[in-house]
Amino acid sequence: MKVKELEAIMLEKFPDAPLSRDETGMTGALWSIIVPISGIRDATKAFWSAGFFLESITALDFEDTFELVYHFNCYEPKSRLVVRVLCGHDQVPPSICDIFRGAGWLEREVHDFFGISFSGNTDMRPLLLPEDADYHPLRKTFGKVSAYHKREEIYG
Amino acid sequence: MAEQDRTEEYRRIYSLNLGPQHPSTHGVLRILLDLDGEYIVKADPIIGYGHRGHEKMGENRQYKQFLPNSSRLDYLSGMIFNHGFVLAVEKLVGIEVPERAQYIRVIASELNRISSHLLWFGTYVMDLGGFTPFLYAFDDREHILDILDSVSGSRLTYSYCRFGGVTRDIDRNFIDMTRAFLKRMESRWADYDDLVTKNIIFIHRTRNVGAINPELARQFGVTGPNLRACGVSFDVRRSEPYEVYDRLDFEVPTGSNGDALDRYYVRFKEMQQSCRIIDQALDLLPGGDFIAKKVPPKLSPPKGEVYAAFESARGLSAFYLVSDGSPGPYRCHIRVPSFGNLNVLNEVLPGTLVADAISILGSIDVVIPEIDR
Amino acid sequence: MSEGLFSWEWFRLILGLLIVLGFASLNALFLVWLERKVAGHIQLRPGPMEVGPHGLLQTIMDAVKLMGKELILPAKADRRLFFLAPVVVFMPVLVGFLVLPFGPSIIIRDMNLGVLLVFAFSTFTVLAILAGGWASNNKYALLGAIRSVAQNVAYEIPLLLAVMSVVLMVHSLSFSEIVVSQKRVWFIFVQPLAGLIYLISATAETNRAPFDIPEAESELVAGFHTEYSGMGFGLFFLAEYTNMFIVCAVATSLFFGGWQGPFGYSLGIPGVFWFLFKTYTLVFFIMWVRWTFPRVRFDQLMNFSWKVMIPLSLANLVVTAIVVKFI
Amino acid sequence: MSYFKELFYGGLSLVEGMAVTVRRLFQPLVTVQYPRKKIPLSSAYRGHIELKIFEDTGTHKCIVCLNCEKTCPSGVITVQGVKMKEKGPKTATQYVIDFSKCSLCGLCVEICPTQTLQYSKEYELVGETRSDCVIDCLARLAKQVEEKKAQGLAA
Repeated sequence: MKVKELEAIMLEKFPDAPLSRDETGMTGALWSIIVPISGIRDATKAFWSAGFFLESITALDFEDTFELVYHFNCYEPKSRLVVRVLCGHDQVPPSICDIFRGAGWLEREVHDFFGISFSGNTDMRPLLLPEDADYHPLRKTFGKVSAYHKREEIYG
Repeated sequence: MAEQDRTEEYRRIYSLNLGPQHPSTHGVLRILLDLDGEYIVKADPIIGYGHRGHEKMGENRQYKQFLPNSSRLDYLSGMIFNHGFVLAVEKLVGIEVPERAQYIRVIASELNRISSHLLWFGTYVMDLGGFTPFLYAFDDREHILDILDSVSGSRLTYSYCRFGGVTRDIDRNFIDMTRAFLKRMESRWADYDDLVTKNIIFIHRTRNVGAINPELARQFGVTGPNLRACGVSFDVRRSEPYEVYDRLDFEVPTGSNGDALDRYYVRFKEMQQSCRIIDQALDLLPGGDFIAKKVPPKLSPPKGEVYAAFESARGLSAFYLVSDGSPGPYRCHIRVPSFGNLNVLNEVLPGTLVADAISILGSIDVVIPEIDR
Repeated sequence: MSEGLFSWEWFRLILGLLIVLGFASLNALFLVWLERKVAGHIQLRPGPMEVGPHGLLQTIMDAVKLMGKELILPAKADRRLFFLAPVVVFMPVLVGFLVLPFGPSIIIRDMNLGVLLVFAFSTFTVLAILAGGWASNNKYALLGAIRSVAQNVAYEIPLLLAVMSVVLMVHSLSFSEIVVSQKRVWFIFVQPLAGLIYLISATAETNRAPFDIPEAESELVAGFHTEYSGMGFGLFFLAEYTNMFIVCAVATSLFFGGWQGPFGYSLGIPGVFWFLFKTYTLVFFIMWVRWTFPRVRFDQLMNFSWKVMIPLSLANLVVTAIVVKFI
Repeated sequence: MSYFKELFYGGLSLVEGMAVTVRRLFQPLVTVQYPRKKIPLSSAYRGHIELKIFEDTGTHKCIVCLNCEKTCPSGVITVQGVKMKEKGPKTATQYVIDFSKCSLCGLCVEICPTQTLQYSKEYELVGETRSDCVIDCLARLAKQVEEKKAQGLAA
């Protein structure tokens, strides 16, 4: 039920955001939505008030853009939902660490690995990397890399 | 020190480095504590000492080459993570797993879960100062390691699962050993109850210590036994059953207060439930292949992404793989349960005693290499 | 008794001290071995097995190893206090041996204030622990030392109150008189509560589990002796075990009939063996406790002392006083 | 009253705990004094890899296809070989593994087309330098063949 409600809320908030349902269950999520970079806080607030918890934040590095992937999950019923944010290589997305306090560390981790800073998260010390690390190892420009694609090459 | 530095504040609060080398930090975890006497004012867990770059390694390897890595994330539930990784890849490539293999994996995973919880049980009581239950638990755990060794050939980092099945079929010997182990554990639970669960000192050390409420758990994404101790019945094996878990009858034990004692109870009951699952799975074990026949040695998955969640001994874990069609993932993200579970310490520790900090840290059951990845 | 420097009394005292010095160290080494054996067998493992028959020489080798180790002085530590503390902790322990009644005639100096002397000197241990913890310039050590002081202050009271009830019954502070007066019935049967309180407080006094919070290894690394190495650590270690022996020996004399057999029947066994047998049994009991229970938390430890032990021992003392007065 | 009740039941719980530990005092030990006594290895035990001796040829069947070298996640294996005959497979002249990097996943054993790789039962692998971890499988095989021959002569 929550899923339907949230879907309505999302579509209302972001009318032209592409929402893709997953019938195969491959992605483990019921649907995923790409929201504009400024809308992530609104979307997150909706998830928080619907009783969801934040499962993970991660990022993907594409040639043209970063993609932030937020996995939200709910205790009951099974309903994992995904919110994506396309964030240019020089853009700074807003932090959601005041909505989900656990997001603070997750954002720090993303900052470690990809160099994406989050505005509003005051604690941006390296989390997993050494204190003086000035490199971002999961960027496709760091170290040994097998491929560097544009986003549409994968999502078609 | 200069006299002007000695303000009132300076004299009252002092900081203590708990770790990275400390008997009770379970790996290389450092917690920077600000103390007022023995009371904690502020806690700041500092992690990353064991960062090995598993995610980067995943991007540079073929899918099957990541198999040994998966056991090394959470080395205490290596089988479960191994299992989870092959689940993700099978989902991505679309491999049908024979039923027998599914049962074998479930049995192995549950054995691994018991061994992980037993180790936690032992080390937790040791954190509280009781040394003997630690060795009793290790004695029991040794039996599990022997069982898993007899089929996977390894005692800790199993690499037992393969895409489409497992490396080796289980035999009569394995089943007999497992049955004997289940029988042995029945009498051990009573001993553990007498020695630890009912012990007044233990109860006083854990009751109302480090309580996490469901709201806080949701804020920080706490999962696993820590979440269930708050009274939320959430288990991936139940909510999105993988393999044959939907055919097996088991309870998801929950607590009510979310304190250390409840976390203890939940894990304790979970071990008993795992025994039940193994017992049923052994009864239901069908014949057939232990590995799918038609799995190409070099996988070529379609483009796309896959997110496979599974319940490790510590909570909701997941592999998030993005494929670009090549034999290796474009992005390999690992959602680890201890990450959120440890993060909550920031909120739970202030206001408690140093001795409680040890008790809480132990009861949350973090595996640091899993967080550091 | 003749006067003068080379009197029999002096000779006896010096000889006694020498014997005590030898006995105390050997006894402590034996107790360490016993502890490891007890721990081992409780935990289904054999304990030390390699050096000597059943590892009997293991602790001697350990002591030799400790003596060969470098004494490390932490930066900015208080040098004098740091090296003084292990010495201070060991000295009063030796004095305690002077008044212990090993047998009817095997007592180095039978003082009429023997009981007081033992307890007076045993408080020195706290001073040494505090000095050692403070001088180490280590926060863990300091925390351990502070805990130790608070704990000892709290547990000295019920300990002495429990002993007082025995003293009230005998009207003497001399060990041999207390022992002799238990010829028929041991005081543990007359004063079971005092005996229990004494044992619990003694465990706390000697910083043994489950009251080992000053050195709580899973919280404070090693507590007050975190920074000690080599023989500095060794002396703390020896003192701990010798202390344990002394409190058990005192318990034997006060509650378990000292050198006498049960109900006055010695069964032809010399008194000293009875005494040692009882003492080691108590030592075993304390070890058994250590390897069974988790550690109590500091505030619970204090609560237990102030809310349970002290009221109970006071009540016991008052009842004893009334009974002694009117019967 | 609850004060005394808790004291009593608390004390009782402690006694119960002590009963558990004292029972263990009289149970048989579970320790195996390792270097003096050894427990049998499980049949599935995975030691480092070695070359199998085949009955029909009396030696290994490595054809230097380099599948193991390519599939190894950590680059443990180095194989070199030469063509013995004009037509036909190569024969290995060098098969070296660096055990210090090996994670014992067994991918090489599974992928070998001639099944000439197997796990050894070696577990006492101690070395003082890193080079002690480098194992020359061909030399090892030659030694095993010698031993087998000696056994065959003795029998």
